[in-house]
Amino acid sequence: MKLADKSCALEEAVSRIGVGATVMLSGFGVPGTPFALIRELVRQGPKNLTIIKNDANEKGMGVDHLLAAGMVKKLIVTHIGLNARAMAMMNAGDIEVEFCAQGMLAERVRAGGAGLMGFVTDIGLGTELAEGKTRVELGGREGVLESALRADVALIHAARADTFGNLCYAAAARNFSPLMAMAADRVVAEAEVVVAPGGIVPEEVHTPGPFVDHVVPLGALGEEYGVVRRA
Amino acid sequence: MKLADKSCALEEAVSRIGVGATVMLSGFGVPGTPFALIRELVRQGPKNLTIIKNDANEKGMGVDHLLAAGMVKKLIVTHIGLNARAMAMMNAGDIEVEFCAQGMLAERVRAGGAGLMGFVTDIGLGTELAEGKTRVELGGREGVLESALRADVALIHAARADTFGNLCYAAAARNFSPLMAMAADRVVAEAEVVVAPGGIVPEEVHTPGPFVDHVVPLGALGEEYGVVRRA
Amino acid sequence: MSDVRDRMVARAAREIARGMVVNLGIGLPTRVIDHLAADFPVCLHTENGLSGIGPTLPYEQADRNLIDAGGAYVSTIPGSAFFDSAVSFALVRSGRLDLTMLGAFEVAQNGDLANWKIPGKFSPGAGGGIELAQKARRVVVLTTHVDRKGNPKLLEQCSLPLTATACVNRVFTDMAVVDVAEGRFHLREIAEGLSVADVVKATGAGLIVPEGELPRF
Amino acid sequence: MSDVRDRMVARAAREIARGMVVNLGIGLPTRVIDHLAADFPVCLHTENGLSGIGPTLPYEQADRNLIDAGGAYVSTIPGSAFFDSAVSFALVRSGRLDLTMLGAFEVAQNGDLANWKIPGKFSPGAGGGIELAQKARRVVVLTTHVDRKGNPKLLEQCSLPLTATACVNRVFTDMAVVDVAEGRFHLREIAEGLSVADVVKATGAGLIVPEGELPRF
Repeated sequence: MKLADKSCALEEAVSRIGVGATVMLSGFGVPGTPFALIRELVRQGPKNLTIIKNDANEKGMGVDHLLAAGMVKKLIVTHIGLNARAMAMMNAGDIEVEFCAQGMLAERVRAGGAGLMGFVTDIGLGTELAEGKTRVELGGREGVLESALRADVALIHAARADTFGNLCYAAAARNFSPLMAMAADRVVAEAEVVVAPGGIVPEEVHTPGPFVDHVVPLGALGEEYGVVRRA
Repeated sequence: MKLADKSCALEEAVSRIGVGATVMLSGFGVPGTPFALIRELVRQGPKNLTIIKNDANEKGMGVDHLLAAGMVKKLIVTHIGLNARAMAMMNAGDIEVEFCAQGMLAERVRAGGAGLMGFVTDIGLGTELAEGKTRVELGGREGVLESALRADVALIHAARADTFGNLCYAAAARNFSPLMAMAADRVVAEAEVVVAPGGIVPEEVHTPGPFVDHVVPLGALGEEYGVVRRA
Repeated sequence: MSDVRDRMVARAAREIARGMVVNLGIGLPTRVIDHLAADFPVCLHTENGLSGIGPTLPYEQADRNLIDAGGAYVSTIPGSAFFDSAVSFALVRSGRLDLTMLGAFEVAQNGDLANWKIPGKFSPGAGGGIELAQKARRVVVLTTHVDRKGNPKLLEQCSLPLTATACVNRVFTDMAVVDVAEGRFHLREIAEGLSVADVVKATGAGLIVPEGELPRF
Repeated sequence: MSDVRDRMVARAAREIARGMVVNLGIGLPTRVIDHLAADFPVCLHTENGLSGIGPTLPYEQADRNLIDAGGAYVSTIPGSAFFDSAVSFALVRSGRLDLTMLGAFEVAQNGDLANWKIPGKFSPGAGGGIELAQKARRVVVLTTHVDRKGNPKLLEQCSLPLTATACVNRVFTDMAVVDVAEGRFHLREIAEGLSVADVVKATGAGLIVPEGELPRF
């Protein structure tokens, strides 16, 4: 046996994202955001997207390009405070925004990736986050039902990949990547370095290859991937 | 800042497991089973234990010692077919056995470790595994409620640990370890190799140190850890 | 292994398409590995936490930490990955497992499968079989056509506790290849030396037999 | 940072006991790091996926992939570990976080905390604050005693949407250290140069003042 080669060109990997698709984007701030895949998505331009991501990035970066291009119908996020455009579009009613507690977003995505329908938690009880959610009693305690999230496509940034799709993430760039890489019908990973199978030690794989459909090798990294100097 | 030293002697690490405790044991067959910790538990001898483990090991190994010593009240497992004593004690009513589908046991333990109350799944619908479980409708589909599992103590086998409790598992010995290491009030890890903090690359940690209470260095490995020749 | 079982396993191996992710159950299904070419692109999964299973190893060469779910000592290949049990079943339940091959006590004509429990006689627990049967994209069964007493295993209804409902797509036996579709068994292929009447007689439910000559294996 | 705020942060740092796992929120709480000795055993956690945070780095030395949840470029120390967001909040929710220090818009005398939303004005989303507030074993708040308009932040009841109910154990302000217990605020310590009357006046709820001299910070 050998393992399949899933190497794919940038344009083709992104080409099957249609109008109205639900797209998960990895990343927490800059680390882990698949900037190259997002730029290609902007170039191809499908509208009415539902974007699931921790945050909306900052001005001129990542998700902000999708917002600027008018491609976003809805954001499912935990925090958009660093993107004034997202805040303004939300307040103007140009986009819908669904906020999740950060660990709840992580778990909802993971539940989708784990083939579960949802989970029961006490997080948010007594606050407006629990409003409108189904109450469930379990083991004598009250909780709310949180539903699983899945996407048509997940766009993931990896530090290293092999051509079968085994992925490794660097430092805090891991964040939502292993979760989203399980939770979409089509998973596209851009990788800074792509090696042949065997180039990653099996114990050190963060996302196993069977979850990944396409591996896109990145050339030189664009400016967006660098250190952000806010001062 | 530096990180705490959680090194602990075998006897002390196991000493707080009392009569009637619920104990998680890592391992799937031989790989990952904490044989040294189990032997010490047998030596100390608390009775009426509820054991949560994938399987009951084989004759003369691991869980079988606990069964032979009459220390087990209940097993929560996925499969005990390789342990005739466990089958016989179950059939004789000497122990209670709760069977879970394997992925359901993994998820129930993980839910406990993730501080969730439970989850909703369609696994087992239409079979006796779903009998007696609460039905829940979510997103127009029917599922059953599975409750989270937690333990008083989890006994874990690691290939490598640092003194802060960061753990790495070898090959297929990983199985339930990272899940159980999150799901107990007290987590004890035995490790084949113990290094100083910094001896494990942060990206390669399988269980982060904050989940672990005690690290027990193993000396030479006993026979139970070796290759089993069944022929 | 008898000649016909070997041919059955070889035939079942052709069920595996290029690039699939496949889980092979304990017993006959595991032997399918021997019929896969070294350069055939397939990713074998075992539920105890490995994708990319390599050849089974003799004890002398075994890694004590590297077993499959049946306890056999296996090896890795370039591109293998290890993961925990939650990730392993996430893969199964979320639709990333293209095919599983399982054993069976009984298969019903609606695709119900019973393969884990004989009440009062054999109740070792289901292990990972429940989720493999319920969630693999395609479920094929490898089994003898009849049990040791000569009773059919392909039935109108299962009498034993179910592993999963309406999950089996195809059955490979030592007598025939039978598809499960629209609530009926459909005979597709037949073992060398047998007649259709032999297969019909050994089957405990109606068997739809197509016109013309059937392929032999 | 003003002198009194610096003393308040230094005082808050003494809240951290040896061996604790601690999450420091954005803003004032993060500055607590500067008051921890290099050999003090503490594990700092950030919810974007790191245990064992090391010193903050200037841009020139920063690793582009190594930020804390507030976006600051941080470093690792021997024994640091990276993990995904699900594991990170598993740690928080399952009781492995001994202490979190958070900012606040409002704290109520029953321990309710509001720190994430001002309807109509500021609704950026809660990030990880909900779970930190609800699930850390001990929640302390670092805040000015009054807001920019001079209105008290310690109140009988919160008027803003809650982050979590009955979660705050202690409040460090630029005027006092106040405990929350049994539904009331308890004055514990007081900033140099202030009188008890100053604190009482700036507090929007009853304040239980113990007999005798109060410790100063």
